[in-house]
Amino acid sequence: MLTTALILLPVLGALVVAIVPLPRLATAGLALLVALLEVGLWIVAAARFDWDSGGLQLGTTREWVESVGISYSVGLYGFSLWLVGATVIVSAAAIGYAAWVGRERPRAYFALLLFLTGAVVATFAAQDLIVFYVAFEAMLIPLYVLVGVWGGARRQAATMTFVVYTMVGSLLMLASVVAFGVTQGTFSLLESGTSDNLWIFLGFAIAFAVKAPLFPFHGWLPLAYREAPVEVAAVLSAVVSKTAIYGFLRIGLPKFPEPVADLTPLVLVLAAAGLLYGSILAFRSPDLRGIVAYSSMAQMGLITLGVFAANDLGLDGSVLQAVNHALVSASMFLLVGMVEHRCGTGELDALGGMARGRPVLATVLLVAGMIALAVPGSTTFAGEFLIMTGVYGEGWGYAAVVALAIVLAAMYTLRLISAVLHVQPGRAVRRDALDLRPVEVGLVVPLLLCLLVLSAWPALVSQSSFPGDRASAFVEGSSR
Amino acid sequence: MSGPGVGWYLILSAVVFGTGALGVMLRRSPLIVLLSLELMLNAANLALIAFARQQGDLDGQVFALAVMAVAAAEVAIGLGLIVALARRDLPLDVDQASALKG
Amino acid sequence: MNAAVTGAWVCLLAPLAGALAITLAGERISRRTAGWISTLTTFVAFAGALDAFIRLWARNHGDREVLSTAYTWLAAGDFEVGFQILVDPLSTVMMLVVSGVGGLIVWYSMGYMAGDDEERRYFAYMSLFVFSMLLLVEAGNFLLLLVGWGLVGLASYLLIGFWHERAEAVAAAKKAFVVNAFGDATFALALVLLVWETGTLEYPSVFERVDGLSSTIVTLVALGLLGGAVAKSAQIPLHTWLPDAMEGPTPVSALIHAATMVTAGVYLLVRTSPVFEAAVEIQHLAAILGAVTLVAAGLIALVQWDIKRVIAYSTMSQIGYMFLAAGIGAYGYAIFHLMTHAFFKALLFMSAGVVIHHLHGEQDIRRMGGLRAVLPRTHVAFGVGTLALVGIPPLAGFWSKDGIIASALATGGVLGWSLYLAALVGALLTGMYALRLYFAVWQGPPRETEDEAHTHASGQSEGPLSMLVPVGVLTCLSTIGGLLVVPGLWKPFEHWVEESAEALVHPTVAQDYATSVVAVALGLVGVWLARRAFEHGRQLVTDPTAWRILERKLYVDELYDAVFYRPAAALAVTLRQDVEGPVVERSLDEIGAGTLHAGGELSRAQSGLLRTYAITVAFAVSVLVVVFVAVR
Amino acid sequence: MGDVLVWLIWFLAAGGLLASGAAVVSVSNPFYSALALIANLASLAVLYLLLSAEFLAAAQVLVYAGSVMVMFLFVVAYLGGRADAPWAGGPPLLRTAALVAAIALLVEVVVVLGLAWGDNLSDPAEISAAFGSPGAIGELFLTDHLLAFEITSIVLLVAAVGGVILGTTPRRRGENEHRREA
Repeated sequence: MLTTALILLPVLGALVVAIVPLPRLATAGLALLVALLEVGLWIVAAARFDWDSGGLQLGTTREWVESVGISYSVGLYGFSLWLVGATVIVSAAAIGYAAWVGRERPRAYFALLLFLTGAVVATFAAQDLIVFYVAFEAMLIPLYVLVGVWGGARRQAATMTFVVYTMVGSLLMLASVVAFGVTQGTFSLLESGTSDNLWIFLGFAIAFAVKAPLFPFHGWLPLAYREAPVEVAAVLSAVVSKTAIYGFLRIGLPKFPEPVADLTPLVLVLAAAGLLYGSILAFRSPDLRGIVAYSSMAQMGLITLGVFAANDLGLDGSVLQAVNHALVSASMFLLVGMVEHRCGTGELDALGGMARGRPVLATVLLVAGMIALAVPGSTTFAGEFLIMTGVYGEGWGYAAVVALAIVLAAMYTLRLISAVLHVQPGRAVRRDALDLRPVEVGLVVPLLLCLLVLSAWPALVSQSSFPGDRASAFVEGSSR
Repeated sequence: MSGPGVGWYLILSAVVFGTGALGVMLRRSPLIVLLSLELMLNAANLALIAFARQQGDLDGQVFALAVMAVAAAEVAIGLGLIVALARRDLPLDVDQASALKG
Repeated sequence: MNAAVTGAWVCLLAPLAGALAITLAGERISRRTAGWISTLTTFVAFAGALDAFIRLWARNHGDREVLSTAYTWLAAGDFEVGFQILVDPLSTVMMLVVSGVGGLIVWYSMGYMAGDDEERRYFAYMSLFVFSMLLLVEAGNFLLLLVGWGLVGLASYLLIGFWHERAEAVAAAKKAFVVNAFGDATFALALVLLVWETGTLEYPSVFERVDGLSSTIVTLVALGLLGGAVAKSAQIPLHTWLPDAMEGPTPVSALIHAATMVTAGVYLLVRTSPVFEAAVEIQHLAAILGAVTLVAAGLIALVQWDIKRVIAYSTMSQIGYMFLAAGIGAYGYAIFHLMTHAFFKALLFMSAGVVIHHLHGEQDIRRMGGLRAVLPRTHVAFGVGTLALVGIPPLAGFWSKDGIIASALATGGVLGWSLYLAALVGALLTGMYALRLYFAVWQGPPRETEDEAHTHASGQSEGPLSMLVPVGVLTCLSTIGGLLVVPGLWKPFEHWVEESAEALVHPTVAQDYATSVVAVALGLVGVWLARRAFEHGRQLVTDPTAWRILERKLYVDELYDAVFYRPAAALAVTLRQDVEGPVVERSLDEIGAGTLHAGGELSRAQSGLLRTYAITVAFAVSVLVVVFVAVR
Repeated sequence: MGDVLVWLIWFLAAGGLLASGAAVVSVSNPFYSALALIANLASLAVLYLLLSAEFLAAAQVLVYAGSVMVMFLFVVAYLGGRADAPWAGGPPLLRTAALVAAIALLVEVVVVLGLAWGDNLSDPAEISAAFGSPGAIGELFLTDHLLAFEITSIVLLVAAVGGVILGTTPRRRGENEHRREA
C-alpha cells in the first residue's frame, strides 16, 4: 500500500496544484509541501522496509485485465527503494529551485513537475510490464511540455529531437512489451518466466539505451540538457535516466538471460565507448551545462558497465552509483543554474573568479565537484571502484577504461570548478553578484549532505540493494 | 429448432452485408450511403441473433439491441450532417465533400 | 577496545573534527580561533599517536599488530571492506611523524598566514590534510589506504591552489591533481586485481595469499601500486607537478610537499613490501627509479633560482634515496630517512618561509643575500637544516642517508653497485646545491633596499613566536633526531620498524663506516665546490646547453604536453566537430526532414474521398479475415 | 408439416430480404430506397421471430421501421428534388475495386461458413420458452450488461445533442448575417 501511496501522492498533488487557483507563491508553497510530504513518506517506507530480506515489499497487486494477464502490480526491492529515495529528494530540490526562481504559469509548471515525480516513482515501483510501460510513457509527457514551453531559445528543436528519439524507443518497447506479455501469457514481472527472443530484448534495450542515454543514442542529450529549465535538466539527468537502469535491472537482465549473454560484449563496448566519449567531450565543452551533460552521459555509460558486468560487485556498484549520480548530477545542475542566474551565461570564457567574496558558493561547488570527480573516499569513488572491480570480470580492458575515465573526470571537473571560481573575475561576473542565498543553500546542501552520509557509509546502499545481498542471483532470475 | 439451420441465416446475413457494402462503396448520394450502412448493420444483427439462438445465450440479442440503439444514433448524426450540407447549398455528393484531403 | 587502538582513533578523528568545526563555524569564529582549533586538534592527534605508540611499545615483541574495525564501509556480495585501522610499529611511527611535524607546521602557519583574508579556509584545509594523511598511514586495508591516498591529493590540490586568483597557482594545483589522479587510477587497478585474485583487501590476508598468485598478476599489482607511489612521491617520470606545487603557501610546501604527503609513496612501498618482494623486478624498478630521480633532481636543483624550487628538487632527490632503500629492501632505513627528512626538510622550508615572509613574498635567490645579519636565528636554523641535508655528522641526515647507501653496498651485484654509485653521486650533488642555496641567501653583501631593511630592523623581523618556536623545535630534532640509529651501537628505530617489514639487507658495521667516510667526503667536496663557485661569483653549471636542458626539467613537461595533453585535446575537438556535430546532431535534422518527406508522400493516400476509404477498409477486412483463418 | 411451413416462411422472408436489400442499393431515388429498407426491416423481423427473438422483432418493427425510417423519409422529403445524385460515376477502377472487395468478403464468409458447417452450426442449443422475451432481455440489461446499457444511453444522448447542434448552427449564423445586413 505504501508504494501506491508514494505514487499517488504526487499525482494527486499535481491535480490539486493544477486545479486550485492559488496565487503564485501559494502554488509554489503547496507544491513544495507535497514534495516534502513525499520525502517524508519515503522515510516512512524506508523505516518499514525489511532491509535484511531486501525482497519485494510494501507492494500491491490487483487484477486489472484478467483475460490477458495484466495486473496493477507495484512493489519495491531494495534497489527500487533507493532509486525512489533519490527521486523524491531530487524532485523536492528541483521544485524548491523552481519556486525560488519563479517560473511563469506556476500552476501548470508545478503540477507537471509533481506529475513527473509520480511517474518516475511508478516506473521504479512497477512489477507489471503494462504498469511499467504506462509509467515510462507518462514520464515523458510532462518532460515534453516542460522543455517545450519553459525551455531556452532553442526549446522547439530540443523538444522535437527529444520526442523523436524517445518515441522511437517507446514504440519499440511497446512492441516488445506486447510480444513478451502475449508469449508469456502474463504481463506480471513476478509471474512471467524468461524469454530467449533476441528481438524482444532489443526492443527493450533500445528504449533503455535512448533513455539513459548510451553512446550512439544520445543525440537528444546536448540540446535537451542545454535548453531545458535547469531544474528540469536536473531531474532529467538525475532520475529520469535511471529508469533505464531500473529497466535493465528488473526486466533486461532477469527476463532475457540468453539475449543478454549474447549481447553483453556489444553493450559493454558501447558503454565503455560512451564513458570515454562523454568524458572527452565534457573536457572540451565550452559551457557549464555541456560539461555536466556530457559527464552525465559518461556516468550512465559507467553504470551500464556495472549492470552488464552482472556480478555482485558490478550490480551493487551500479545501484550505488545510480543513486550517487542522481544526487551529484542534480546538485551540479542546480549549481550551474545558480551561477547562470547570477551571470546570465554559462560560457566558461565569460566566468571566473567567483570564489573571492563568495565563500559559500565556493565551498558548495568544491564539495559537489570533488564528489562528482569521485575523489577517493567519496561515495562516487566507492561506486566506481565496485563497478571497476565488477567489470574486470568481463575483461581487463573495461577496468582500464574506467581507470582512464577517472583521470578524465578529474580533468573536466577541475576545469569547471576553476572556470567558475578561480583566477580573475570573467566579463559576465558582476562585482556585486551575490553569494549563495540561504534558500539556495537550503536546496543544494541537503543533496550534498546525503552524499556525504553515503560517503561515510556507502555500504548502506551497496549492501541492501538486492535480496540477501546476492545481486547476481537476483538478475539470474532465481529469486523471482 | 425446426426449419433451416443457423448456417443458412449466416449466409443470408453475409449476402445482405455484401449488398450493403456495395451500396456504401458505389453510391454517391449520402442518403443512400446512409441507408446502405443501415443494411450492413442489420445484416450484422441478423448474424448476432442467429448465433444467440445457436448458443442458447441471450447476450447476442442484448448486443443486437445495443447495435440498434447505436444505429439510431448514427442515423441521427448522419441525417444531421446531410441536412447541414443541404442548408449550406453544398452538393449532396460524397465525392465532392473532400475537404479533409491530405 | 584495545587501549592502543583508542589512541589511534583519537589521532585519526581529532583533525577531522577540527576541519568540520572550522568549516561549519564559518565566519562566526575569528581567524585566530580557527588557527588555534587547527593547531590544537593536530596536537591532540599527536597525543593520541604518542599514547598508541607507548602502549604498543609496552606490548610483547611479535604482538604489536592490532587491527580495529569500526564498521563495514563498503560491501557487495562476498566482498567487504571495513573502516578499519592497523596499529603496528610502522603506522605508529608514521602517525607520530605526521601529527608531530604537522602540528608544528600548522602552528607555524598561524604566524605565516596572519593577515590573509581567507585564513579560516586555510586552516580547514590543513586539518583536512592532516586527517587524510593520518587515514593514509593508519588504514587497515588497501582500499582505505587508497581513500587516504586520494584525500591527501585533494587537500594538496586545495592548498596548492589556495591563492586561487593567481593563474599559476590554479594551473599548478590542477596539474598536481591530475597527475595524482593518474596514480590513483593505477593504484585502483592494482586493487581490482587483488580483489579478483585474493578476494580481500585487508593487509594480513592479502600478504598471506600473495605468494600463491601467479607471477604475472603479482607483477601487475606491484606495478599498479608503484604507479601510485611514483605519482604521489613525484619520482621520475611523474615528477613534474612537484616544482609547480611550490605556488602554494610555504607552510603547505613544508607539510605536504616535503615532510609528509610526498613521502607516502615510500610508506606504501614499505607497507606493501610482501607484494613487492613477490615481484622482485618491480621492487628493483622502484629502486632504479629512485636512483635516477635522486641524481636528476640533484642536477636540476643546481640551476634553479627560486628558493622554494631548489628545496623542492632536493625533496625529490631525497625521496629518491628512500625509494632506493625501499627498493632494495632496507625498509628500516627508508622509514628512518623519511622521518629525519621530515625534520630537516620541514625546517628548511620553514626557515625559507621566514625569509620569504621577511622579504614580502620575494622568492628569487638572485635578489637575496647577506641575510645572515638580519635574521640570525633563522640563519642558524637554515644552516642546521642544510648540513643535515648534506649529511654532516652528527646531524640527522647523516645517520639515515648513510644507512641507505651502505645498504646499497650490502646488496652487491651489478644492481647494488650501480645504486651505490648513484647514491654517492647524489651525495656530492646534495652538497653542491644545498650549499649553493645557503651561500646565495645568507652570505655575501646584503641586497635589500634600504627601506626594507628599516622596516625589519625593529626586532620583529624573524616573525612572531608562533613561527619561531616550531622552527626551534625542528632545529633540535634535526640535530639529534638521527641518533636513534648509530651503527654498531644501537638501532632501536630500525628494529621497531622491522617488526612490520623485515628488511632484506643488513649492512655490516664495516660497510656502514666505510660508506660514511666516502659519503661525507663527497658531501664536503660538494660543499667546497659550491663555496668556490660562490667566491668566484659563478654558477656550478657553466655549460649553457646543459643549463638549458636542466632548467627545462629535462623537457618532461613538454613531452607530456606533446604525448598526452595535445592529442587528448585534439581528439576532443575532433570528436566534437566531426562526430558529435555532423553525425549525432545532424542525423536528427535528417531524421526530421525524412519524416516530413515521408509524411508528404503518405498524405496523398488521404484523398478525402469517402468511397476510397470504404473500399480500402473493405480490402483490409478481407485480408484480415484470411489472416485470422490462416492463423487458426 | 410444421417444418415445411417454417421453411416456406423462411424462404419468403429471405427472398424479401434479398430483394429489398438489392432495391435499397440500386434504386436511384432515395425515397424508394428508404421504402425498400422498410420492407427489408420487416423481412428481418420475420427472421428474428423464427430465431426466437420476439422482443427484438417487435423492437425492429416499432423503433426501426416505425421511427427511424420515418425520420429518413422526412429528410428525403425536406430535401426534395435536390437529393438526386448520380448513381455511380467516378473512375471505373473504383467501381471494379468495390465489386471485387464486396465479392471477396462474401466469398470469404461463405468459405469460412463452409469450413465450419460440419462442427455444430446445425444443432442449436435447447432453449426455454422465455428465450428472447422482453423479461429475459431486460433482466440481462439490468444485471450483466448494466454498463453497456448506460453507455448506450449516453451515446444516444450525445447523438441527440449532436443532431440538434448540426441542425441549428448554420441557421443562427444566417440570422446574424441577416441582422448585420439589415
